[in-house]
Amino acid sequence: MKFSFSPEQDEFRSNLRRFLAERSPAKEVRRLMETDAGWERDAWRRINGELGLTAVRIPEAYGGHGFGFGEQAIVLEEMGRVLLCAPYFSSAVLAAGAILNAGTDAQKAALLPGIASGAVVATLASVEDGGDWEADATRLAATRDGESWRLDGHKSFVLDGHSADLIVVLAMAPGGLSLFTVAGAADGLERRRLNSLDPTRKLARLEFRAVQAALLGAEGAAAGPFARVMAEAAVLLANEMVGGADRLREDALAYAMMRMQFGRSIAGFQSMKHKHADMLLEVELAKSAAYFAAAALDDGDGDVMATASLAKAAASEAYTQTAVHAIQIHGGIGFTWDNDTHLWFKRAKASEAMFGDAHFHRERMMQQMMGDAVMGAGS
Amino acid sequence: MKFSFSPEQDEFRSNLRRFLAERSPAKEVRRLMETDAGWERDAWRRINGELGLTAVRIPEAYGGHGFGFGEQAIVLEEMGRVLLCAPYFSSAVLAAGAILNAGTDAQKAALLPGIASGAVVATLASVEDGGDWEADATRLAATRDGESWRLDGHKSFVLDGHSADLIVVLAMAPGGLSLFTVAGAADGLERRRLNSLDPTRKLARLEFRAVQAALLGAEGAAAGPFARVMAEAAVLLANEMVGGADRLREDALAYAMMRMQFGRSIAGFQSMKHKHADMLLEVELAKSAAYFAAAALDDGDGDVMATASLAKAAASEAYTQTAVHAIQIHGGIGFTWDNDTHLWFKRAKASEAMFGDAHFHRERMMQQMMGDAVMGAGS
Amino acid sequence: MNEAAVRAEVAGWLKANWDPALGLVEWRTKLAASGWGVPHWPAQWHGRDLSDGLVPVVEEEFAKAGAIGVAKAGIRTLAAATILAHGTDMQKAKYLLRILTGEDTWCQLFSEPGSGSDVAGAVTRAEFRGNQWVVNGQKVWTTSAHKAHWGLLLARTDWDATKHRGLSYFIIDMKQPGVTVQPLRQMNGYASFNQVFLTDAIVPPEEILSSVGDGWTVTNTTLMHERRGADGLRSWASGTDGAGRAYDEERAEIATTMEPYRWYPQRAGRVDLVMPQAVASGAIDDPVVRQEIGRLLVMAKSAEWTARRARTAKEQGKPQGPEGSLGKLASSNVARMAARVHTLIAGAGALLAGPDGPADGMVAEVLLSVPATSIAGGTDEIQRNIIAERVLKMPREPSEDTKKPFRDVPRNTVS
Amino acid sequence: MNEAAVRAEVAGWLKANWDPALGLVEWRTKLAASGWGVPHWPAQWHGRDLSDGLVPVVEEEFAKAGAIGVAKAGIRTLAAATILAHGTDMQKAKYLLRILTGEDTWCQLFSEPGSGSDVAGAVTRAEFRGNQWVVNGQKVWTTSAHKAHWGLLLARTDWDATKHRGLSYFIIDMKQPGVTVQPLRQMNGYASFNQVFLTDAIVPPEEILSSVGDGWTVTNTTLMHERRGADGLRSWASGTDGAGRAYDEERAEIATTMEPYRWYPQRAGRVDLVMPQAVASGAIDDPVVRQEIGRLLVMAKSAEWTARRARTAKEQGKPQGPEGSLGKLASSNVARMAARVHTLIAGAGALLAGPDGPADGMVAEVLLSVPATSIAGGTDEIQRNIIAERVLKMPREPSEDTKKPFRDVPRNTVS
Repeated sequence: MKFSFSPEQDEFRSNLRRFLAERSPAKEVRRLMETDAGWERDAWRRINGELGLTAVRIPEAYGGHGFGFGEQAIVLEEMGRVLLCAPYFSSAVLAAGAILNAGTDAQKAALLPGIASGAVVATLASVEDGGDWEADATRLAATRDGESWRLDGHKSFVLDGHSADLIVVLAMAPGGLSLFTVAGAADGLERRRLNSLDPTRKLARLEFRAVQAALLGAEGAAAGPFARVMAEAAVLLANEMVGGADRLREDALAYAMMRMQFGRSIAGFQSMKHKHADMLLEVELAKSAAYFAAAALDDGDGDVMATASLAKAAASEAYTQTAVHAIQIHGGIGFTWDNDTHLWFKRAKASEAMFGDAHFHRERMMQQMMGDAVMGAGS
Repeated sequence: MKFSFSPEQDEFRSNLRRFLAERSPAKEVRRLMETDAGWERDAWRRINGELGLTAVRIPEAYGGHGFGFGEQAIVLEEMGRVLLCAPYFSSAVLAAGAILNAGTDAQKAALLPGIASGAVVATLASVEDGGDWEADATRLAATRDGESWRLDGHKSFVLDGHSADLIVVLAMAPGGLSLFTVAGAADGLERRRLNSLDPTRKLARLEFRAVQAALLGAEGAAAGPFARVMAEAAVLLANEMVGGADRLREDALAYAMMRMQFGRSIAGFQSMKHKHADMLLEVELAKSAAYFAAAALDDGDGDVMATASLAKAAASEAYTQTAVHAIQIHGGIGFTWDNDTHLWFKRAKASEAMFGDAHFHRERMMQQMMGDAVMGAGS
Repeated sequence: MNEAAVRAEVAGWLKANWDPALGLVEWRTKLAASGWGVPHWPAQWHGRDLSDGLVPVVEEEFAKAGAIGVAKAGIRTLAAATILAHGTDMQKAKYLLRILTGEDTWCQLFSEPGSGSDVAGAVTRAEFRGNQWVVNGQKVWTTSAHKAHWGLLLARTDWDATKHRGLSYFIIDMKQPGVTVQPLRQMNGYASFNQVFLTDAIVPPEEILSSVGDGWTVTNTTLMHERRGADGLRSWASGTDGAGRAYDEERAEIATTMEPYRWYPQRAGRVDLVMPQAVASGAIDDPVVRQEIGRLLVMAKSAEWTARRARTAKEQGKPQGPEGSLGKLASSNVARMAARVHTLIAGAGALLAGPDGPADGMVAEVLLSVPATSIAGGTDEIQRNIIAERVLKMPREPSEDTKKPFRDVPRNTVS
Repeated sequence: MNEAAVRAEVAGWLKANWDPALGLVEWRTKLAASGWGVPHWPAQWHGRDLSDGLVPVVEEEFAKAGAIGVAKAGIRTLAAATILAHGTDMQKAKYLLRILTGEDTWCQLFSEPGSGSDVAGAVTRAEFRGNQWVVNGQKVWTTSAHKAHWGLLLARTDWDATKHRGLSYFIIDMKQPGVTVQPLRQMNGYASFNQVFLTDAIVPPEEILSSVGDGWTVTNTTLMHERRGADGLRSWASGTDGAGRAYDEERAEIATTMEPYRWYPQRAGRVDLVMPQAVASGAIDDPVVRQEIGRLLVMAKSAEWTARRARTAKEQGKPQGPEGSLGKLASSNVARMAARVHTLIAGAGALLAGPDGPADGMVAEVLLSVPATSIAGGTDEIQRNIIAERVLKMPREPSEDTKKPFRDVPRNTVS
């Protein structure tokens, strides 16, 4: 298990940080979050053209760079720091992950190069109105329609679902849980943007009425690959979250150092110092969990599902807690719209809920671990 | 609902505080906690002779003073402040409560005067080895034996169970859950003192082998009275606990004011000030809940079961948390045997578990409240 | 006058005079003339020199008769109390009656971008030029400034004096060219407050309260009344439920005055919504959710009972115990925990706001409003300092800014 | 010397000399003479001037051969490092060899009842009378003082100097009449520490380390080594598993040295016991219990991985990141949470201790030992100050006691 980044990885991160700081200042985030899509194809193309970030973890055979989760975790941590408004998570994590885990070689060869180049923006639609993250809550029905398939039902909480070119859909087929691909512009697909708490990340509700779809992989074989994609998503989101949390912490520290009250820097008040020490501790611990979980994905660890849930639970608590503290440290100004803190606060709250909250992931982690404990109890 | 103490109650409290401060200094607590019984009959008689505390809530018809839970709550809060080593809770709360709630008039007339005068020390044995506080976990069996009854089984976690003269026992009779009285010296009753975490309050395990017992009240009618006694015990223990917590808080404050480090009183450090403010808040909130619950018992409020659980849950968190802080504020010296803080710490931990912990009582409170919420949900 | 006599006289006067068909100002002008609108005020100034203890008696009679009282919205009463304590007769004559009738509205210009918790650190400057005061600076967190006729202004008049001695207190005309009011949008989308930019704004010399350099004393009078009356605004906001022109006008007045406070229930955490939401979503079936709700309700109920305990003790004339100073910090803890519990109950629903979100967006509004509770009106940290120093008598922080000329005190150069 | 050469030479020397049948002191005397026991020490003083980087190579060869090293228990190595840095040749000759052979044991006399977190506030006084130092005062939290031959003593020699300049550092003979050692019983029943009363205890003039008034510098050398080696004691405590007189004597030595640390696993919260206890009691079936265990494991694992992250970065020669300073505070949080979770799992069992209690009393021991974690070796508050000031570069607390003569500094009159 790796516990430190290589010099190459460190350099990749620092280049990326410079690049993203330039391309995605708060002003740009505010501009994009007011748009309907929440991102712009031109800016997205430029980012991908220059650094090829969507290609990072896609194998070279499919037009990618063939790096691991370690590298993609760096990408997400840095994107989380700047709240980059782009369909990266939906396309390069969720959709690419689903295709890599579930698709046939031919499907990978057909679908991944477009995602790798950024030309195609894809996403994954899995959860439905109830907001139940478990695959067995899937009700959207897939029925065979000659050579093709048709989908009927709905999906919700779909990341960039109203703007994606391609949608991977989790559905219940006669043979069991299956994945399908659907064109964003398909007939019978009605897409409605939802009013998301976090304006920097758009969600959509999709209504499927006899929508033509292509089966991804084998019918009834989606449960395993889907669970794996959700674990990957939890880990990568955790890395994005610790990036955001660390940025918030740094900004709150800088503010405290600069702000004077009662004739002194408020950073000199002991309660402020202790709060910052606690924030650092919480964020660094969550970082370790996020890094470890990414390394576990690369190393193919057996208990990667438990580790993924652990990382997501740690990041959820740390990010929200840091955001609450960051506003408090800024005082009244931190509660205003013009101050940037609330942008991260909202991302923190939304990320906490996305793919299951800390409560959900702690339970999931415990279910994974309980087998071991039963065996270990006698010792 | 009363929200403040009357002038008479305030005076009763201040007399009692003076009296107990004199009779139960830490030195005396340390002396008694090293004895096997944990209390001494002489000291107990003196306390009762002078102030008649065991008689407080027993009706005048049965040799008591006929005051309410409000007054008994004051007694317990003050006893909790000084960690009085005496069988007051077992005798005047548990046993007297069981007899008052379950006994016939004749049984009350026979049993209560002895308890009221302090001549008879009684207790209640309800829970068994599993430590399950729910009445339906009762396994100890009662069988009819001519005019009398015999008990077979065991009880555990019995307050002063090895030293009490009279034991009220919860048992399963053919007709259902029933209460019985047993002499402490009865044949077939084997009493063993347990090693209690809190040395100031002794517990015992009782083994019953064909022990002669008298039915208290009617066969199979104990569930209601027992539930009521447990609610009373929760409320009165909560009052005892807030007394202990407040005392700990005051002592920790006095220590901080006196202790110098780095050339100044440690009470001047902001983190110390904030900790004390938080402690005050937590203790005062728990006090309000304890006072309110005692008043609710007197007023016969309908939701008294929920309120009792609320008060116990609040007191559990507040007392333990205050004890943890108090040791921390004292620093190394607070971790030593010779410093008195650990005596309250141990009482806090034990009281947290006694009659169900905060987790148990929160669930119980929610179960009580849920009916209302279902009805109120539509509004 | 004893209670019975007061009761009889008020009842008689109301019987003779109260008429819901009157216009609100007309009725209140009459009321102010009678002295029954503010009976504890001096007889010389619209009152009757009645002891504070008898005021509830008068209010009871008003309630019985369904009669409307004098205008009472927040800043207005602070202005009146401050003017009564420190104003000249000319100021009292000019302002008090129009405060009571509701014709004039007021705002408070204390907080600045550079001094939030530290009100006495104000750097808005008032300079005496020619024959008037010229004011420059910026104020924030001003409720209803865009509607106010008059402002209570704290400004620095002497930079060589120490921090607290260099301040003066003015009444400023808000409807003048030098005063620009801008709404201050919050993270929850509301704009309950304003920023006020003062650019060569003018204050005539007779509009100072007390004397030059005595502004901190006057400010404390205002703040003391603000602390005491923290609850007044909300209880008053219930209005009177009746038919008649006066009632209609009062309801309109309340609606306008309460507009900035629309999100206040959400910032308090909406504990009342927790159980209904948990039941509606089915989350109540999860024992973990029940524990967290239980934890919240234990705290919220204990806080409520603590407030009642403090109130009862006060009514009984007992000295204030520690329980009386804890309300703000307790509310802040309750609100924060409520937000966490709402998040837990909402699950994926916490991702959505507005009509798409749980409880028609109310849950999202709670999540985005609660952070204000631990900041507004004194941060949690300031509250803890106050509890530690005033209630527990712990040592004060050594002051680093109160002994030297204010111009030498380090302060924020950016806001 | 390069790695291969070192490896070859050590292996050769061990092959020729290591013999488990030797007495421990006999073997270590030989070892010290060879320089391989402390190869990074100066050649003049039992070492070989080897670079620190090559020490692990030597240790690996010892491990391969199963050979026992020099004595390494806690205070002993701190004494050696301090004497090496500040001692005279006479002191080095007198003490170093007997430290390495294990013949002498040591203790540290820094903390006092009146100065826990504030070591430099020591008020134990050393006065030069006639031709020797006479020491009076009280020290606390002294591990193994009752067994120690020598003590590292911090005492005040000048009350007119400032706090840090009035201190001197001595080596004191613990086996003299002026030194009384009393065990200090803890709330968990153990007595791991001692109080040491110094009543006209004598220190000859040649037993000062560095010079009069330079004690704080010397103290910092000791403390720096203590911080660095915090882990050493426990890892060393595993001992060597073999047959032979030297092995037997080493195991006895370890048992004696480790005696005061018997409850340390409990004070760390025994996270390892949580799952087995929950499974054994059936509490694992309660979703609320699972949440709380989950919460604990998330924190404990994250803390463990943070420590590994810091270690790996250090091994790679990277500058220390913030993650390196967080271990103590993290452990403290983990321990506290573990105690809460153990209580929850135990239910009524938390009422009992000893053989009657859960896990044969181990759970009770956890509950009564955990409070030490956030105090011993620097309280949580001190750790937060250190993190804020050293890692985050936040302003230091204004010092109120370091600039004036120490006799004018307010301090505790009672302990």
